[in-house]
Amino acid sequence: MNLVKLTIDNKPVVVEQGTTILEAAKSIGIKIPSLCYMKMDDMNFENKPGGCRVCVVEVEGRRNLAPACKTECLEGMVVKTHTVRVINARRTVMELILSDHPAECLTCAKSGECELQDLAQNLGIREIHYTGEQSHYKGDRSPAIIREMDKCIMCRRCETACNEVQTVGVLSAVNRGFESVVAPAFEMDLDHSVCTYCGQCVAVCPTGALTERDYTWKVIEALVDPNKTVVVQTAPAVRAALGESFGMEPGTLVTGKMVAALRKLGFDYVFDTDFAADLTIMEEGTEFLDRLTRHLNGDKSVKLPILTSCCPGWVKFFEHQFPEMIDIPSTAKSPQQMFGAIAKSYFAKKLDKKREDLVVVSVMPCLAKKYECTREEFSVNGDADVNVSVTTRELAQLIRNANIDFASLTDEEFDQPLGESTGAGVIFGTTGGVIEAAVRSAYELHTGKHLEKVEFNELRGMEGSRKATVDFDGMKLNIGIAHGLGNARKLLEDVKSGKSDFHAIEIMACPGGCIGGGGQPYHHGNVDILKKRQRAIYEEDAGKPIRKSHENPFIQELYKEFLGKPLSDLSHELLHTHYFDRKKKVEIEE
Amino acid sequence: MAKVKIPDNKVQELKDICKSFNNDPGELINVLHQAQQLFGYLPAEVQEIVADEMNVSVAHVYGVVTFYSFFSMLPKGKHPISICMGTACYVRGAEKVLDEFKRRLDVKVGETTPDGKFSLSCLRCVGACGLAPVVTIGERVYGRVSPDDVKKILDEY
Amino acid sequence: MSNKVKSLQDLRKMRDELKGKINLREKSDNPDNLVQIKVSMATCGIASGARETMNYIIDDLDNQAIDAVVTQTGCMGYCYAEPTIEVTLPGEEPVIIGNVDTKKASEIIEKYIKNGELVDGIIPDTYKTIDNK
Amino acid sequence: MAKYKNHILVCGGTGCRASQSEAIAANLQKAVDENNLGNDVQVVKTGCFGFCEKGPVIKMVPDNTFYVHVAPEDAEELVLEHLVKGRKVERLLYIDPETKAPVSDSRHMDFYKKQLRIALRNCGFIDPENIDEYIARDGYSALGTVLEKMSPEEAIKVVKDSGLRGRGGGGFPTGLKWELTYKSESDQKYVVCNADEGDPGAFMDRSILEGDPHSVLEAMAICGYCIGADTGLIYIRAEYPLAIKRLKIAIDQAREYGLLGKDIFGSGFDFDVSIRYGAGAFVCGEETALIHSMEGMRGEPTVKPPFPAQSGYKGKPTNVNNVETFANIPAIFLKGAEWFNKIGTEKSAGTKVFALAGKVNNVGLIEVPMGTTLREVIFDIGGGIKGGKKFKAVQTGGPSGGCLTENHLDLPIDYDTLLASGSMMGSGGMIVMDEDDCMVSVAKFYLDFTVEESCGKCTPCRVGNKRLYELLDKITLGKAEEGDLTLLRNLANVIKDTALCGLGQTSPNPVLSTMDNFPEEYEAHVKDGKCPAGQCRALMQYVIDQNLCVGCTLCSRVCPVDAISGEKKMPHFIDSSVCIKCGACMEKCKFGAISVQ
Repeated sequence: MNLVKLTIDNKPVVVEQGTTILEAAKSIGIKIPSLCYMKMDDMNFENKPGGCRVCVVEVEGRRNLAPACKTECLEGMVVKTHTVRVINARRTVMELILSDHPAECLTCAKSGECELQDLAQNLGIREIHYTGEQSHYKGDRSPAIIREMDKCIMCRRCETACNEVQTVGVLSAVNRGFESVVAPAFEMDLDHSVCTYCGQCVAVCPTGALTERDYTWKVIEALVDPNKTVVVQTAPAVRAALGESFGMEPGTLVTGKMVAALRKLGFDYVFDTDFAADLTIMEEGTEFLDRLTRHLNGDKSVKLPILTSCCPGWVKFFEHQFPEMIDIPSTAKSPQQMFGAIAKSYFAKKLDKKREDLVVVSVMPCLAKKYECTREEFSVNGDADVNVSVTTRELAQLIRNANIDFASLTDEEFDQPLGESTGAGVIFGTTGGVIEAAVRSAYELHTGKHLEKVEFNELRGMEGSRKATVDFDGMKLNIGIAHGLGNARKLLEDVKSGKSDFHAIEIMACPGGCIGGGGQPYHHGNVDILKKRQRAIYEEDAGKPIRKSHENPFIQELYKEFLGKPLSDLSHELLHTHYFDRKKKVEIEE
Repeated sequence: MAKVKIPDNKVQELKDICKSFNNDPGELINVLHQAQQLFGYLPAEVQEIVADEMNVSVAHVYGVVTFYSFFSMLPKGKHPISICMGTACYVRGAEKVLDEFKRRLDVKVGETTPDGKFSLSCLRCVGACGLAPVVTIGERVYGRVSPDDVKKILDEY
Repeated sequence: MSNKVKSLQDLRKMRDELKGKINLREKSDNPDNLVQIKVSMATCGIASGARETMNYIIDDLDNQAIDAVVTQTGCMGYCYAEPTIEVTLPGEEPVIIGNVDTKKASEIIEKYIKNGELVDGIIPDTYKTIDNK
Repeated sequence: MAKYKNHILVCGGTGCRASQSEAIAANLQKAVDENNLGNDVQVVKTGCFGFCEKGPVIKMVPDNTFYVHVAPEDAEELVLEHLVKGRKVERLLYIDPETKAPVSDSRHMDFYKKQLRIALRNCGFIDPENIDEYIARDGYSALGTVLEKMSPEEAIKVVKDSGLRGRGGGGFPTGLKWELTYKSESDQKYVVCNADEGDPGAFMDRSILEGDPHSVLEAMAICGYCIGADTGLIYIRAEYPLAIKRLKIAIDQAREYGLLGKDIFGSGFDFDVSIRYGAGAFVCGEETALIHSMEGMRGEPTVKPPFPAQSGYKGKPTNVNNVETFANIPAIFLKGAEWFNKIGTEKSAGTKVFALAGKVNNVGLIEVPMGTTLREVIFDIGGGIKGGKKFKAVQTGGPSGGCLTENHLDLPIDYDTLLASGSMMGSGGMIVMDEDDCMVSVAKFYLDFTVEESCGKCTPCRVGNKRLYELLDKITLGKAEEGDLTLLRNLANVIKDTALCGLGQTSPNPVLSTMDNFPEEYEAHVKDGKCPAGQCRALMQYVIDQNLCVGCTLCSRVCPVDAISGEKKMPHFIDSSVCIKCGACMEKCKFGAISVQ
């Protein structure tokens, strides 16, 4: 490997050839400000168009300033990162960006989390000398994502997330020059596009241009309505990240405090989506075993691999992009929707209430869940199984609104019966978790043997696409895992072309799985945060007394009292769904 | 956006165009050129078909269409008027000629008159600098145009 | 048939054959180094056979591979001596010669153009045309 | 083969075609046939003669008679008079602007006298649609010689020794570029010809492609051999239909002759060329943007390095040169590097083609040795300023260049002197301005262009140039404050220092150069609220001379905003706070009483 020696701000530094000035500077503690630049190792995410020009530095012998994020170190380079020329240029560039950005910080959804705001502070911008016409675009409010492109600074991160990481292809830079902006085709609303609402664009947007649709007010309204029983469910990944919103270290598990806070907020029942995750394993696992057995017995009408269907972003993705394959994914609903269906039937009956009297709120790390609960097939006579879905970030907002000092809360337990869960339900929050949970149960159900070691390390990790073979007492099961829709697409193409020999594939739309969901506290491109959240999830699993879904006593009770058995008629009615071909057809004149 | 329907046979022609370039996304611009020749402009439906055939996202196609000034999503008028705004024409008064066209037709640059007769656009240098300022209407080239000539020119159509 | 050029030699041969197509233009671009002949081709000139004279000159020069520019010009004002031609050798003053039929033309080429020997029938230059300015 | 005694060369460049040169050629042919001169006279449609000001132009060969402003109706007379009767048609001859006398022979026209045509050597000389005429002019023998007698290294050395620099703008040494691409190892490489001439007011590349397409093809093949590429791509503006047509014909003919395709000259070297279309984006003249555009994407530039020589089209080493650069290549091989290197100045060898336009008598396309002074170009070749007005400035380099003044007139033109004086060579646009041109407005015109053509990728160009334009607009509207000039300069400098690509980095040049060279004009706008050139409408004031006004009331009647008042038969007044400066009153006044101040 070749090394190059250079000096940055008079400090000598030796780096590998190919290192950028920005990285080299970072290695010796010099933080060159940057804006459009974002690089997430392991996530296949690299956005460095060199467009914002905030990171410019002076390189001796060079005519103009160099963008530190794109300029590779060369032997003997002399770099200055804070000369008058550099600072003036940087401030002027920043003023230019701000001159085309609404000064709405006080009321902006991103305020306090905004990278642009931070940068303006760091550069000491106190006045914008260059003023003029500002860009104005039509607002776009989809069920999950709000686009306020007046606030777009053309960093292109969302475009990279949407096209390169997720390969969804909704967004593109459109128009040219001052008029350029990132938008869906024909500048239509996201509603009319193939958007999966995975929210990765929101997760990486440095400004308030892309934010989630905020439903906190709907929650507050429900909570104060005396005629409503308000039930909340919290997804596994939420507890591993919520603490960050209150200044805690990433990876801090706050399950108990979260339950306490929800109770303080006034929810009548604080339940756990993990319970529904265990239920999902029962249904999906049984469906898998059924398909597997029939397949092994030579039934040609059965297709393998089975694909998981817990992730609504992923579901919408294949409905748009692979409509010819909609019979492959499991028909099991996602845990959120299973929870809603059970809450409004089984649990409502227990309470002796009509389903309309119940309001089911979900707290999700996800934006697609906001969309999922609006899907028509998930409501009965116009009453949605899940009424409102809010993100981890919105929950933090609700907690702050209610003047709750989160850090000082004493841990509390979930309510029963829908609050009990196993370690298998918890790990749904990370890539590899759903399939591991399924394997834990399927193994015992299929082989009739007791599974000693429940950790399947071969299924864990952060690589975007993984494969593993699990030994089912002599039968080798080939398992594929993909997180990030771009990786999913590759696996799916293989399945489509018959190149795949997988029996089951787990897919999660977001890099890292739900822990990296679009509704989580902003990670600002730091992959370490995701890894810490993942660790926290596995930690919670390890600490659970029961770690296999089928051993959850409340799940067993649910089947005994209500559903009968997995894949029963009632299960089918409440817990399974079907998919739609969403490929857009061009109207053709007869 | 008004919905435009395209006749079936033209859809086939469009698909054939894509195929003639092996549906290679690298040939997108060449495909769009031919598509625009076929339809006169590039309505959303055309872009959707092209995207589908060439296996790229519609957003990408739209991003490309809106980047290049040669591509238009609006139908041109029966007589497309182009004012050369190259430097040579500019210093010889093209702007005043443009203003006069705008005034007489009551349209902005890039628009078509309500009756669909004329559309107005600017272009950069047709290379007839000796004739500056230059106006083209369809294939016809008018040289050394002054604002006073505008009425007379329009009356020819 | 195949027009394929298979070697540089091929190309050169082809070029030499094609040269004639644009020779006229090449020469006219650089006339000062060549023999220039103007043939007076007004009505009276043509009537006296100027066209034949001109054709003869062009062909003969060509056959002898003498690089020259032969142009036609208007009435030179020597109607009594038509056909009239003006011959300019490189670096020399123009010389006007009257009554040039094909025979005379041949003499001019052999004597004056090839060897610089003056011939009979030279008319003193008395006027200017716009070409001489 | 018919032995023609006369050739009539008809300019078939876009400019002359726009004024019916096609019909002229057709009528000439008809007249020739009617007079039974079919065997004696050949009518040839050539590429651009360069003398666009006087178009349509035709040239009679061999006597070199140059006819200007020819109309289709003139064809018969030209044939009868010039060819049949041997009399020049005096009314169509070029009139020398100084002596006012007609000039018959193009060699005696000042327009051509100081020119040296290398890149344009065949333009206006051969029929561009006929490969035979190109071959007759030694066409393809440079390629043959290189393939048969030279190694790629030797051939690259010739280009390096010639001192040829990129004619598209930057002036990067061509030989060096070839060498870099040659040295990049790859299984596949590409030669790209940049024919996306976007500079408004420059059209040399188009003229070369229209007038001499084979020279570009030949050069591309030579380049392919040198760098190890078997594929050439020409990226050409879709707005150049004629150039595209002639290129296609040329490619077909070259293929037919085996001069493109497999095993060229039996050397085992394969090379073929295809055409890609631009779609109207100036930024695609930048090579990385051009490559993205050829890949079917938005033409946004990327940060260099990597250079195309390392990673270009489809990620493969790619050599990009512009049309004019390529057009020089065959001549260099035919006549030798030393010959070329001796032409021009020490660091800028050879010639440069300029599109001379604006307020100059002879608008057109010219080619002069590097080192020719601006004065020679503007006053000798260009014939001086139109209408006897006073020379004020000359803009070179298009939107990337700057405005030079009287003081620069004796500057020998080459890459370095232009750069040193705040302008640049660019692709060779040269726009002459006179006393009526307002320098702030000129800067604004170019910024308007840059704003429209900015790709929008980087902040300084996307927002910065917009703000620069807005500041200039404010100045021309008389709304600027004193501090604005400082802001303007700072912004221009920062854009130059921070923009991503060449378009952005050079876009402030028109502003900076006019600010440097005409500071008093900016100050007049800002401090005195006056436009010295009288071009900025907002700063004009219409005034009625009280002594001349007879009170006819005509002016007050035409005034659309009732800004003029006064009793009948008494001098009138214009209320300047109401006046919209439409000028209608001045036009109507029969007594010359209204003037602009």
